Amino acid sequence: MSARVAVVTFPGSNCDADLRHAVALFGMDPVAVWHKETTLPRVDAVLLPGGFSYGDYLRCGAIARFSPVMADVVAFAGRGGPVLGVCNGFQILTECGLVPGVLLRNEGLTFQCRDVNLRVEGRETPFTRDLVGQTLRLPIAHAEGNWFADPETVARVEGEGQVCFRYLGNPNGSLHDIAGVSNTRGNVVGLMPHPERYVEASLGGVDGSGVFRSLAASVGNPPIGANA
Amino acid sequence: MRARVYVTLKPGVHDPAGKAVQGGLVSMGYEEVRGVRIGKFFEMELADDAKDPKARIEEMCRKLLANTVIESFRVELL
Amino acid sequence: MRARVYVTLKPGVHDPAGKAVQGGLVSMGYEEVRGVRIGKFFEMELADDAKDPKARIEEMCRKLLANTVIESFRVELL
Amino acid sequence: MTPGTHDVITDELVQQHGLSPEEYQRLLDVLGREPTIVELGVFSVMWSEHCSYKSSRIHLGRLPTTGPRVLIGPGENAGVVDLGDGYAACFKMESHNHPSYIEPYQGAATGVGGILRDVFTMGARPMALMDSLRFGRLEHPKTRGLVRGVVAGIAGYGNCMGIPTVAGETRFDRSYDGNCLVNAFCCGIVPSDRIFLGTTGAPGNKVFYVGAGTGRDGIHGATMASTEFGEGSEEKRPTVQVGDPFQEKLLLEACLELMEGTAIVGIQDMGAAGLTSSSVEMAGRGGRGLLLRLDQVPMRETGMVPYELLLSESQERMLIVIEPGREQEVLDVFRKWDLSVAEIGEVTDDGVWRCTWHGEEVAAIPVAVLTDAAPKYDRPQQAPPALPALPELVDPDPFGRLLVVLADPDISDKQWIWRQYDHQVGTDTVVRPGADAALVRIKGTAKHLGFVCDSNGRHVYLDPFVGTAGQVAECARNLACVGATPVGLSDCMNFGNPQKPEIMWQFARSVDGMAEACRALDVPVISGNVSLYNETDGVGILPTPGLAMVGLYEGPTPGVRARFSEGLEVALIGELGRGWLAGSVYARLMGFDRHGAPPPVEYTAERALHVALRALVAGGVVEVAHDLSDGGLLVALAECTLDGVGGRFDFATDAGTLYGEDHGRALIAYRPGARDRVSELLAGVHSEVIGQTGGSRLAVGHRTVDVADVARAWGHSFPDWLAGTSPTR
Ligand SMILES: Nc1ncnc2c1ncn2[C@@H]1O[C@H](COP(=O)(O)OP(=O)(O)O)[C@@H](O)[C@H]1O
Ligand SMILES: [Mg+2]
Repeated sequence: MSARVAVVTFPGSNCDADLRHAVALFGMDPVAVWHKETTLPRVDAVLLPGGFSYGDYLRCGAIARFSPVMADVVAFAGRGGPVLGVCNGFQILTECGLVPGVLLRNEGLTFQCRDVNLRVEGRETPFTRDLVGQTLRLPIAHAEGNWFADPETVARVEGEGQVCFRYLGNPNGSLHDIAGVSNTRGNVVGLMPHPERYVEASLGGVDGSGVFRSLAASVGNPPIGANA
Repeated sequence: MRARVYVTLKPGVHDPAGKAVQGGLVSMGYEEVRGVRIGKFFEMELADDAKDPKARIEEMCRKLLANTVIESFRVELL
Repeated sequence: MRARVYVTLKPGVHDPAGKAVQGGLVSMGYEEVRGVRIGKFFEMELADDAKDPKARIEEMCRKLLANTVIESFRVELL
Repeated sequence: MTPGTHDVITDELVQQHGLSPEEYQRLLDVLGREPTIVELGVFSVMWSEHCSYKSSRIHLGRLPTTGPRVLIGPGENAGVVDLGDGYAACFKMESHNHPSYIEPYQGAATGVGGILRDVFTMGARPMALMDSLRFGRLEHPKTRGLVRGVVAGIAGYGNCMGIPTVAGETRFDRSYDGNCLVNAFCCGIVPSDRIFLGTTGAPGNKVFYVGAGTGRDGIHGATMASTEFGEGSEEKRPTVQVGDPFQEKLLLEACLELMEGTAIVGIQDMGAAGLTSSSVEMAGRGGRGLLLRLDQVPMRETGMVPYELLLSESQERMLIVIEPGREQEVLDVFRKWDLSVAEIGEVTDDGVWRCTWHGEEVAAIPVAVLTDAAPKYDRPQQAPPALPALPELVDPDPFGRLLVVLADPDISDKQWIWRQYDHQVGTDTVVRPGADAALVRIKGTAKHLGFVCDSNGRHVYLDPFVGTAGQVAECARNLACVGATPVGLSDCMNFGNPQKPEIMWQFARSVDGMAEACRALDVPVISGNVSLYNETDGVGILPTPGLAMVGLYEGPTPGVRARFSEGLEVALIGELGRGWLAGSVYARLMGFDRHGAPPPVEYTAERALHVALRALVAGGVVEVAHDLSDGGLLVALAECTLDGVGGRFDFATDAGTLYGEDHGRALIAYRPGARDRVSELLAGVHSEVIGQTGGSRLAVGHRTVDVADVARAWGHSFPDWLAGTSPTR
């Protein structure tokens, strides 16, 4: 039985199909969840995709956070369920307070679509098992990825090992080069780069694979050698 | 010396952001919200001996701070 | 009924856009500009029979219009 | 009675509506009575150059528009070509020049929005965008702001929609100082048996309006003098169209969802001239009449009147015709996506396009009068005086000029632009911006589509026929560099004032050149757009036919690149020493950019080159393929060194050999062990080995340059120029 992984579609999500595609490549069952659902179906993990939920006109992720399904996502996270937010999904997670910090406009003020190098560090999470210590090359595509928090929060996040991904070469002005953080428990992770874009060699890289393999292993999915 | 500059969309110019926020508020249960329009404002810190600040700031608005094709502005010296 | 909401970045929160605007102004010859911070403001149209508007709008601010981690707000009923 | 609907039509009003006295007389003749002011507004847009193609139509007829793959040619919202196995590609390119000059961000953004709608109206899910941009001189005070605004606008819309912008082109010339060009292209994939058309079906069918509400956006300024406007003056000022990509994303998803069912009879986006042209076009294609109850149209502003509703260019709207009884399906889907949806009329059997306003008729015009009876002109043409020949160029050190040529804004790195575009969303982009052509796979198949857009206004100016033919060849060559075979072309004809015989001559010759090259290279023209009157103060732009070509590649993802790695042998396919400098970047830098004739196209050699390149790429025989175009051989070689690997080459270092822009040429590089396969596949094609890759210098004969300097010259000039002042948004 393969694991069931929810990918939530908000109005304006546009990496939802990409995430489902990647989830399926690693042998898990992607389950499309519409934001107006009030309860999540029975799933083993929840992924919040990239995109521009509600146009991202106010603050990225600000309105999506109030989507009906989010209450149950928060509850799922509270029970220790694995939740990953990528790009806009990360922004939504910060707006809900599931992970610390906020994402400000990029220092250079423009949208940046390009590869970055990252170091995986911090505590183990369901998405970074076996990756800690590795360097990954992943694409970013955002205008608001400049992670910020007050000094106490930054100190706590660093102290608790909540920084999961750190840029080697900061593309957006993010404090402490932070590209991704987890909650204190480690089951909720948000990151700006797009692991789902680099899971097939023909698209430019496979360094995103580890994130999906980790997830599969964490939710007890039978191992599968997807396209490495 | 300090100044505030308010930049708003001219009437009739479509404001997708305002509309999205209004929709969000209504769906959160704030049904009394009939319309929202979003503007920007700039808080400026000027050199104490800045000359003719009002006129200079208006010039800055026309040149950079506002897009006068679709936006209007208002300058307030504090 | 109408209201205005002003949302500003809290002191100490970095404002890349404000900094860029300041830099731009200085390079355009407006050397008197020592600092710029950019905020948002919302012009809201409310139903005439809206109840307890001030408190309701403050609630909207805390929930949606401002991110209180980095922003503060001020509500003005017109 | 609606105030103002029965105004007297004065000469002035007619003129303000852009109709000549002769055209107005024609209107009176075909209508058989005076129009109301509302009707005059409708005629003004339907008979406009933009909607009626009155100056260009007779010429466009000469383009080849059919072929074994063509499912839908020009005439619909976008053309469609068959890709086999049930897949089809639907694409089109369109201009948004004037709005982008007035308000660069919104103008460019809504240009992208418009072209996306043209494609998903047909039932296709958009899979790639391209942008072809023209700006004035760098030193012109408006240029920097226009570049910033236009690029941000394209990014703002395309990124939010989640459609990758995979290629484009950006060029500069003084003729665009007062007239930038913004041409946007979109391609989508549609099941070949599920293509939707803008038609009406039978009388009694229902007309639905879906998407965003209508506001006063983009109503033509001149028509504001109409007395129909009763309210405060501030209220009636014409406004810029503001794009809402979020609404459009919802509209896209909702339309595609409804298209999965069988409710839709016809669907048409509202583009230029909004509700008017969309409804008239549908009625025209369906051979029916239409009744629109304008008071039912969802409105975004208060106090709107029929005239405004009909002429508004508010974005993100569609018209849908369904059979009676299917209303609920439409309502359900659009409400699910939180979009406006309203039944606003029905299909009729009398061939008349009617509008009512709270029960009263405010317009009733036979559809044929608006469409077929629109004026068509065979405007006078006159060849301009011959241009001076290119004089002998005196340059003691052509090789030493390389870094200057590389820093030229037409040649230098445009990463600053395409990094602002999400070019990977959708996880199908196999070859990204920065290569000769982009390549995007179709998931679940071995099919890949190649995308390129190219135009060279200078060549076209020197000789519209040859220049345009050359562009067609270059597009096809660029596609061949990624292994793709052309399946169709979309064009966007940006020209000056067609009432000037010389401009009309340029236009006609350009069409003929395109037609000849498309026939010779087997590329049907399946869609396009004409943008005339690109003039400021009587000075026209360089004639700029923007071409966007799509190619198909089937097979495992090709590993070809346009950058050298160590230890490769490099060959030039095509002739080495022709040295065609007229029209080249080099000649322009030497001060002669309006001199001589552009390089000719030799179709037989060109075709053979493309066939060979495709075989070399598809067979995985070459590691590098890069075509020669702007800047010629030396620039092409320099571009191949940008990853830091140089090479030693041996050929003459005269200006013509280094920088000549002859067509029909490309560079390839391969492992020496592949030499035999290469020669096999190049049988019958002229080629010669010109050197080997390796090291950190680019050497030609005994002249050398450090590849780091090459990269710096090429990479820094554009961002450095943009860093001049700070942006507002
Ligand atoms: N406005 C743009 N948008 C996207 N990509 C662009 C743009 N301008 C240039 N590019 C990319 O930069 C590369 C070089 O462009 P260009 O000089 O026109 O190529 P070529 O010389 O092959 O015609 C191409 O890959 C092109 O797609
Ligand atoms: Mg090329």
